[in-house]
Amino acid sequence: MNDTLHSHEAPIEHPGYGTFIGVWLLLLLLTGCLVGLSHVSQTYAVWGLMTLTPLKAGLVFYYFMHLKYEGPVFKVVVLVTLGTLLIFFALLFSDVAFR
Amino acid sequence: MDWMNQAALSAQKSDAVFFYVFGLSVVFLIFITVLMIYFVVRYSKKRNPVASQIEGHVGLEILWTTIPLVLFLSIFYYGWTNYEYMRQAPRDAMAIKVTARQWSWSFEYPNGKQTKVLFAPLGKPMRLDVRSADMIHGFFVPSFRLKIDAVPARTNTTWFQATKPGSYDIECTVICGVDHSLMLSKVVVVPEAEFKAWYFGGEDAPEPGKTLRAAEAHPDLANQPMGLAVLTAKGCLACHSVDGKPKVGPTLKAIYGREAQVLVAGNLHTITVDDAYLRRSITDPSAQVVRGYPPAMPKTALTAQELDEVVRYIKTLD
Amino acid sequence: MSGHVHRDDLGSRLGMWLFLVTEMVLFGGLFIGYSYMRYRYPAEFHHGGMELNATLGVINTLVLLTSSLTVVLSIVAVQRGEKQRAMALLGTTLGLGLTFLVIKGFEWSAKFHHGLYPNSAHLATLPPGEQVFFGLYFTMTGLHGVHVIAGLSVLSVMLWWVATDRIRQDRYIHLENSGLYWHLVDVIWIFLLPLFYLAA
Amino acid sequence: MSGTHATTPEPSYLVDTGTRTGVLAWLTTTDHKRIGLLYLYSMMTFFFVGVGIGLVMRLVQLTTFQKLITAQTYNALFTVHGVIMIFLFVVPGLPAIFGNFFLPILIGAKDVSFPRLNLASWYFFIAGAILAVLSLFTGGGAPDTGWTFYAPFSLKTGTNVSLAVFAAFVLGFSSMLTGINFITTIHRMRAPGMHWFRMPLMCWALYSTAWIQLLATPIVAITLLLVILERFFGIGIFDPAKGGDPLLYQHLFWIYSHPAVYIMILPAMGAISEILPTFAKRPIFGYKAIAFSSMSIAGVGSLVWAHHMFTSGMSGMALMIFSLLTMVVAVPSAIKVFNWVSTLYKGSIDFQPPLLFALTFIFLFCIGGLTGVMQGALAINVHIHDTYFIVGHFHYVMFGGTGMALFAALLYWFPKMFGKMYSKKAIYASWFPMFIGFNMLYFGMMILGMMGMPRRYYVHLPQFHTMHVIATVGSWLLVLGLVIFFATLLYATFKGEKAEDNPWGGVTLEWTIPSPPPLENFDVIPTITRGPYHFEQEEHR
Ligand code: HEA
Ligand code: HEA
Ligand code: HEC
Ligand code: CUA
Ligand SMILES: [Cu+2]
Repeated sequence: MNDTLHSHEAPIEHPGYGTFIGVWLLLLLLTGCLVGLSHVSQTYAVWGLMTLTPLKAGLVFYYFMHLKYEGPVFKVVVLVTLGTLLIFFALLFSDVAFR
Repeated sequence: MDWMNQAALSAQKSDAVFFYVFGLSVVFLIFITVLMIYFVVRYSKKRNPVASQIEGHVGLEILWTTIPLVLFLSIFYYGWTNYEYMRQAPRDAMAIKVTARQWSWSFEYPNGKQTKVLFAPLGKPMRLDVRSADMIHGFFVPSFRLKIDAVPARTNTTWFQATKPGSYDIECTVICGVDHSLMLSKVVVVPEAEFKAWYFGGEDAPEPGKTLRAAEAHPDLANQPMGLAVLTAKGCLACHSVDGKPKVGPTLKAIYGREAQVLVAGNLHTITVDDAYLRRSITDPSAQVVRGYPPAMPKTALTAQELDEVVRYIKTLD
Repeated sequence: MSGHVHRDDLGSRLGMWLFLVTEMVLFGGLFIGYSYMRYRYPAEFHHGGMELNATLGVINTLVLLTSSLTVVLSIVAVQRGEKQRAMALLGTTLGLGLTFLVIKGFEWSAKFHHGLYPNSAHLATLPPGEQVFFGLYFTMTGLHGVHVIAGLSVLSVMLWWVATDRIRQDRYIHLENSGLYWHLVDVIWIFLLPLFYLAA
Repeated sequence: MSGTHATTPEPSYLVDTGTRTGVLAWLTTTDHKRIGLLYLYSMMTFFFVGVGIGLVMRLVQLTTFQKLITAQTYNALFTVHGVIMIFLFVVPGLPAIFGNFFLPILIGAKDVSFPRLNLASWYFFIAGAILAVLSLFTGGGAPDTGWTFYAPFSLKTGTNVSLAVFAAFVLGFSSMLTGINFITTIHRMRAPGMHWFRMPLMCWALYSTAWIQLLATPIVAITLLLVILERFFGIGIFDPAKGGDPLLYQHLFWIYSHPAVYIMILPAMGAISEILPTFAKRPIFGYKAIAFSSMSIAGVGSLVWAHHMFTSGMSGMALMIFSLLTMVVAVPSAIKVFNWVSTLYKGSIDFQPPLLFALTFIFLFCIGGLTGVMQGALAINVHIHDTYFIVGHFHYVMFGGTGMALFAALLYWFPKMFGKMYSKKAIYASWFPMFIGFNMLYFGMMILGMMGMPRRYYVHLPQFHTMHVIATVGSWLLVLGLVIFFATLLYATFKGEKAEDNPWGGVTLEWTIPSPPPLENFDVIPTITRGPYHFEQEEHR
């Protein structure tokens, strides 16, 4: 009773070549933006880092790594992991940032 | 017992929280233990052959989630507020630079005086700026319930205000190498007048608290040869061994009568270790520096009698 | 014993994702360390970043992104039974992965040339924060490089299996899992690029 | 639970049926039950080495100044003792032995999801153990930093820290692989009808443990890797001379090592939650509360690590936050304790050795946990940090907790695992010296800590001598009990009476199959129709 997963093993709708090439182009574009921003100013570079980089990573996760096509458990696993890292980070900074 | 000795304000703050938590813990531990034993006896197979199939009780779950939570939070709060008090040094505190190194402590006072033992006036706040020259060490005075780590490349600060005259152990609490457990010293708390006499006195002002410290001289040291006792008391053993092991300085074992190469004003000389050489090495360490060692030995004031004992003792080491 | 263990592709993918979780946390630890140090030494990290060759970093990003694409396309190819195309795509991935390593090699050797490597005499003269920057740079790109090598080895095996029909239209879970690994390596690089090369 | 008894009994898993026989058959097995036993035997071996070293340390403390061994040796002893006990004994502990053996059976499966990976974990474990042993004799000799490997001392000492740390790295790998395996198994291999809330609580405990293994272990892996890089290449991240920060090391180390203490205790709590209902003959009190508290210990337990660093010079903000969170994490443990005690209420208690040890666990764990709370209070922590009080605390939780639960679990499942029964009288006889010795030894240590005796001290000041002697005598009693205990079990494996399939009247799935279980566990995968602790049929109302 694997109630939390798609228990059926039938192949799911597989995306074709086009989707992935589109995502790839988007990734190249975002990389371009990131480089561009880093040339404008330090603040823009940091903002680019904080927004575009996770976005790129998200695209890879979601499409290339097929997260979009997996059941909820997979998404929860990834979210829990990222959440944990975020909390580690925040708690660590409760020390560093207030010294 | 030493730990009942509350010799500073921080000790009172810490103990207050301790007894609060200890009391709660005893109550809960007894409650749980007695209940377990009672149930096991009362509901034994013989007395209660048929078990009631109880699955749980939501009200009880809520009860024993909230009660411990509230109690734990009170423990946190009490512990935190008392600690905040222990952490914030008053502005008028005298600032002492504490330096930890393998394996000794040194204390520097605002006026530049340096000691191996920390002298403190009774009832006056003292701020400690603790640093380390090498590894992490831990500065710990049990009778003050006071502890702070000495971390290289940073300064950690704590403070105390002694409430009882006496001489209290300082121990190193962070493993820092072979002689971690010998990294000991004392805080000597004396009446303010006595402290001031030393502090404002000249270079040769007598150290305060002599009688205090003599009275509780180390029992193990009493059975040792006088010379060894002096070596221990003066901190020589931090750098020298008497069993042949090299430390910061050369070992003192079997050096008497040996030929040695020393640097005198930068030139290499070969000498034979004799009484005169030993005395000079001790009273004026930088005059002759043993080859291969840094000129790191501090000048330590020894009385003539202590010097005699040390030299006599070194001769017996072979 | 494995006789009675039924085939469970979903379970295998879950297992692989859980393994990737450990990899994410492994690098996550380094990223946390990086932010800690960057917070302490903002100026030094800025300065250290200027010593790095951003152009090479960006080129390498494009190389890796493209290799990620070819892997995912090779899975589509296998799903559609296009064996030749799958092999060509996987071959491209391997080529791109090697290109990445070669470029990385040039970059590292340039740094060594300038005496910018841990424990070097030159580095010791720089301010402490910059020493940490280069320590982190070599550790993180180095560890990433090790992962690239591991990924390439696994993908070579996959290529071999596609060629010998161990990976087929109805049975490609191993290729899928190896692909997941390769994408993760890519994601890590996506983060390394702005942290080191675009930091200046 | 539907009957799964075979009409013609299948050979047990202990009988070689494959092409390989003897030792080779064991070393190449992918059967989860055999792997469980491989862990049991190898961990026992390391455990006895660790115990031996513990005893030597106690002997050293019998004298104040004149010692049998040098200071360097003593420092090596407590380091090796700590490394063995933590990384080779309590961390793999119950999951590796009883998790492997019983998790698939408890959820009605024939094996774990990845049997070959499971065997690989064991080989990683052995490889790590061999490296750890090698580190004692190679390089600069046995490491002398304590099991915490604090920088900068671990970067500077001449002893073979690199290899020891690498050993811990490999062991971490083994632990992660086991975690991956268990999570996948629980998600994918449950028998039909085995909903999440029909799983025995041991499974919940193992599930939450596996998550900690996954999310925390990689952090220590990378930290230890950095120590090695630091020692070989001087990358400078932890080295204050190069701008690095030793406190970063402590943070990273404890981000793993605090959750690791819950890796140690959660499966132990799981085993206790299995034992109590069986001997009380009634369902566990508050099933969901216990299941959720396991998950919340795993969650909140990852957020309290810096309570090991209260005196290190952290910011006041961090001190406050971590002290607060430490208090919060104690709540789910309290919930468990109260539920366990209530499980005895109105039961029909069949007093047997496993129950005795389970109750001992609760008592000793409470002492350990309550002293943990004391340490979490800032004002107290400044005094007792890095003293013998801490040493007392963690022996209470690790040995009084995990260790006693391991005993209890071993007594509980021994008949199932080996198909033999041990002498109950001998077990009772071993309990007395163990219990008395335990408390003399470790309560003594806590008093020492309050008096101000620092840990990791080769010599001690004279005022601590009396308590040290008492503790040492306690350690002898403890070991006396230990010897009787293991001698009894060892004797039983060879000469014990044949055990029944269900000697305790348990109702979870493992008691529905023969003792020892057949190779495939179940002939027919059972279909589950109700919760795990259903004793209704025993009620004759
Ligand atoms: C199995 C391992 C294990 C477990 C389960 C725990 C459990 C806990 N530990 Fe422990 N701990 C260690 C192993 C463990 N610890 C080790 C190995 C070290 C030392 C490492 C080193 O430095 O070498 C250590 C050190 C350590 C420290 C650092 C001390 C220092 O160095 O200064 C602290 C500080 O907060 C701490 C706290 C706690 C707390 C709050 C819990 C809690 O989870 C306990 C919760 C349980 C209870 C509270 C008992 C039951 C509850 C009740 C009966 C409710 C009623 C009670 C009240 C209302 C008061 N531990
Ligand atoms: C589970 C962990 C564990 C266990 C069981 C023990 C067992 C013992 N420990 Fe422990 N000890 C540690 C973990 C453990 N230790 C750690 C982590 C440290 C810190 C190291 C450091 O500072 O870096 C430490 C430090 C430490 C010190 C402090 C050293 C110092 O700071 O100077 C001392 C001092 O005497 C000591 C003594 C002992 C003794 C006498 C025993 C034993 O000999 C007691 C006898 C044991 C038994 C009688 C049996 C127990 C049985 C079981 C647990 C179940 C077995 C079941 C199966 C195998 C199936 N230990
Ligand atoms: C901080 C470390 C340190 C302390 C404390 C110290 N010494 Fe030394 N000592 C050295 C060093 C380094 C040398 C070698 C260089 C030199 O000769 O100055 C040395 C050399 C000596 C020598 C010459 C040894 C030889 O082999 O020729 C003698 C004798 C000696 N010390 C005695 C003492 C005595 C007595 C004390 C205590 C009152 C003492 N030392 C305290 C560091 C120390
Ligand atoms: Cu200095 Cu321990
Ligand atoms: Cu902890």
